[in-house]
Amino acid sequence: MSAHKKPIPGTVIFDGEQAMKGYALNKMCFSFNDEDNRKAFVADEEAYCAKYGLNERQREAIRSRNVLQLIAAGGNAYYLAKFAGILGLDMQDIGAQQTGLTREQFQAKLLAARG
Amino acid sequence: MSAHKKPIPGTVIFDGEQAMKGYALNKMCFSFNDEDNRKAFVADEEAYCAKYGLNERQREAIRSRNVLQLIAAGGNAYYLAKFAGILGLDMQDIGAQQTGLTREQFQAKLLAARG
Amino acid sequence: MAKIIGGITTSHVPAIGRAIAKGLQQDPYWKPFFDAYVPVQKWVAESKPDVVVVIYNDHGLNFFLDKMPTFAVGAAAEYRNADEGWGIPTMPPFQGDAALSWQLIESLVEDEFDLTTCQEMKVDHAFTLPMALLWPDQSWPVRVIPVCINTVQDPLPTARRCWKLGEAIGRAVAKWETDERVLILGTGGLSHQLDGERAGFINKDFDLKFMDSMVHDPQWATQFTTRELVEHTGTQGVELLMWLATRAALGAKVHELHRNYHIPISNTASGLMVLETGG
Amino acid sequence: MAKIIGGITTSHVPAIGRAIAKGLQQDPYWKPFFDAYVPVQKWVAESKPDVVVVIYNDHGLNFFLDKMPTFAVGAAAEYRNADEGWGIPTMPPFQGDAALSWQLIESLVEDEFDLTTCQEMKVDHAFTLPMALLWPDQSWPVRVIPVCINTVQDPLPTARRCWKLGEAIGRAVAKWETDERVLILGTGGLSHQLDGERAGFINKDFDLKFMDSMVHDPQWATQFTTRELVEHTGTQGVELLMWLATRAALGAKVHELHRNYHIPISNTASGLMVLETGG
Ligand SMILES: [Fe+3]
Ligand SMILES: [Fe+3]
Repeated sequence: MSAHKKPIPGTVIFDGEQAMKGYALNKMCFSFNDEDNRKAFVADEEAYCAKYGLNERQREAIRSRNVLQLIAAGGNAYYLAKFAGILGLDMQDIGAQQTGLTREQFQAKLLAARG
Repeated sequence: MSAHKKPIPGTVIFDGEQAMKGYALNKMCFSFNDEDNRKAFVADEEAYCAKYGLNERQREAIRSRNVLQLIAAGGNAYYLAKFAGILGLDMQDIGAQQTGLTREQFQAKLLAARG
Repeated sequence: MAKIIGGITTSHVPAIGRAIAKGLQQDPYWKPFFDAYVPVQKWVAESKPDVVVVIYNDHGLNFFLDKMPTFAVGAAAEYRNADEGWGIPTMPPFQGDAALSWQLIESLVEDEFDLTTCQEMKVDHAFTLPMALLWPDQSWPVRVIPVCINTVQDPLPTARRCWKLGEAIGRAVAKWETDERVLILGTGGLSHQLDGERAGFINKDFDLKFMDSMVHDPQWATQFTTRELVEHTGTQGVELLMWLATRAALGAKVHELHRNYHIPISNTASGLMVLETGG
Repeated sequence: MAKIIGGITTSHVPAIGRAIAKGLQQDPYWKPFFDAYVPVQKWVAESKPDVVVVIYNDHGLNFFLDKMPTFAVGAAAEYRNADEGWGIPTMPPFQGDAALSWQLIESLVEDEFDLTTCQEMKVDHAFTLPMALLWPDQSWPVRVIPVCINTVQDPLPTARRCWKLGEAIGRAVAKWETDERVLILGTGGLSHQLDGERAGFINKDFDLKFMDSMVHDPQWATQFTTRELVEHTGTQGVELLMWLATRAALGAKVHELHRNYHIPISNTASGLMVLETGG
C-alpha cells in the first residue's frame, strides 16, 4: 500500500493500513456523535476504552490527549475531532499541540500564509 | 422511473418507487434478522408494526399474511423472506400462495420446467 | 505474482443450508444436487487455493436500504455469518486477508470502481453455502475476500458493468506481489423467481445458453439490460451477474472442468460450473 | 427539461457554524468571510433555484468505516442534521425530492457509477453550513439532493473520476422531465490540513491557480493524483474534489459571477465561487 508511495512530510495518509490499525479507536470516536456516549466516556474513560477494545497504545494516546500519538495509533482526523470536542479543544488548539507551537504562534503561522 | 420500462407480467421490479413505498415495511422485516425482534413481533404484532410506522395497507398485508399484498405495499422479496421465516413458510409455500396453487401443484410446476 | 487458478460458479439457495443441517445429502431429492459437488471438492482440494474472492449478493443481512451499495468489498480480518431469520444454523467464521483486500480496493478504485469498503461485514447464505459446498467439513483452509453486488434494489449494476468489475478484479489480483493461488467463487442463480404471480418461473433454455456462453462467448449476457435479464431468468435469476463477473476475472480463455444443471432445488434451477484459467 | 442554472463552491469548516450560532458575522475576524456571501445570497434569491444538488463530504456523521462508500446519493423525503459531537446547534431539516433522486440514481448507475443509495441519511456541517451561508434565515426554499464523496479514507476517488461524476450529474439533470431550476452546490476546501506535524499547511498559490482553472481550464486539477492533491493542498484540502465535480456538472463554459478567497478561517484558506452556466 503506502509503501510504494512517496511520503508527505508531517502527514499520515489515512489508508487501509491506518484504517485497520485504528479501527477500534475510530469506532469509539465515532460513537461520540451521541451525547450519552460522550457522557459515558467522561464518567469512566478506562471502561469506555475497554468496551471498544482499544489497544494499550491507543489507550495511552487517549489518556495523554496527544493528537500525534492518536494519529500514530491509527486515529483518523475526522473521528478524532469528536474526541477533541469532548475536551473542548478547537482546531487551533489541536494544530498548536501537533506543531509544538503556542496557540498564538499557530494562529500567526496561519495568518502568515496570506503572503 | 419504471413508467418508461416495459412491464414484466406477474413481476414487480423493486425500484426506487417501490423502495420509497415499502421503506417502513422492509425496515421492519430487516429487523427480523434478530431473534429478539422476531419474538417481540410475535408477542404483539400490532405494536411492533406501529413502532416501525407501517401504513394501514402494510399492516393489513401483514395481518393477512398475503405475499402479493405485501409486495404491492412495497415489500421486497429478500426482506419479506424474513417475515416468512417467522411464519414457518418456505419458498414453495410462498410460491403456492402467490400463484393460487396448492403446494403440490406449485412443486409440480417447478418439476415441469425440466422439460 | 498471485495467480487466479480458476473460477467456480454455483447456486446458493437457503434450502441448501437446511439440507446440510439435516444431513439430507443422500436424500433422493437432494442427491443429484450434492453429488455434483464431489468432483468439485476433489479439484479444489488438489488445486489448493490460498485465497478465495467470493462474488455474491447480500440478501438483507449486512446491508439495508439506508445504505445500499452497488459494489461492496470486505476489508476485515474475519467475516461472520449470522442469523438471517429463518433458523438455518450459522457457519464457522471465515478468515479474511485485509492486506490483500486493501490491495484489491486500491486497484479497483484507481480503475474507477466506486466501491463501498467494509471493515466489518456479516456474510449471508450466498457466501456461506457455496463455501460449505466446496469444503463440507467447514474448516475453511483458505482466506476470503467478499465482493458483494447489489441485486436487491433497482437500479442494479448493468451486466456490462459487472463484466468490467470482474475484469478489473482479474487485473488487480495479477498485481498482488505474493505467490497466492486465487480462486474466484461466484454465487447465485440460475433462473428463478420468488415473488409475484410469476413465482416459480424457470427458463431452462436461457440457462443452458448462458452456461455455454460462459465458456465460448463469455460476454454474451452483457447484451441484456438487467430488466431483460429479469424477464429471461426471473427476479432472482438476475443473480447470474455474479457468474458474469467471475467469468470476466478469469481472462480470455478458460477450460471447462465440470458442469451441472438441475431443476428444481427449492424454486430454483441450480447451476454449477468449474472453469480453469488459460484453458 | 430541468436546467442547471449554475454552481456555487464554498468552504464549510465547522467554525462557521460556531460563528453563526454566536452571531459573529460582524466581528472583525469573521466580517471579511461573511460579507462575501451577501452578493451570493442576492444572486440565489434572484435566480430562484427549485432544487439544489449538494456535493459534499461526510466527516463521520452518517458513514463509518464499516460501510464507507466512495459515492453516496440520498433518496429520502427529508434529511436531518444531527449532533456531531462538538456542540454546534443543529439546523432545521431539509426537504428532499426522492423522485428526482431516483432519476439521478438511475442515470448515474446506467452510466456505470457504482453508487451507494441512501434512503435515510444524516447530513453534516459540510452540507448544512453552505446551505446556511446561502439562506441565512435557514428556512430553506429549495429541495435538496445530497451527493457525498469519500474524503475520509484512502483510496479516495481520483480527481478524474470526480470530474466524470460531475459530468454525469450534468447529463442526468438535463434528462429530468420537469422544469426545475437546479443549483449545484459543491462544498469543501480550499487548502488546509488539520492533522500531523504539517497541521496549519495552507497553499495560497495553488488555491488561486485552482480557482482560476475552475473558469479557464476546468480539467486542470484532474492531472493530479489524490496524493499529489494532499501534497499541494493538505490532507483536507483534497476536498477540492467537490469543487471539481461541481464544475464538471456545469458544462463546457461558465461565467464567473463572484469569487472570494480569505486566509484564514479556522485553519483553512476559505474559498467561494459563483459560476453561471453557459457563460
Ligand atoms: Fe439468492
Ligand atoms: Fe471538511
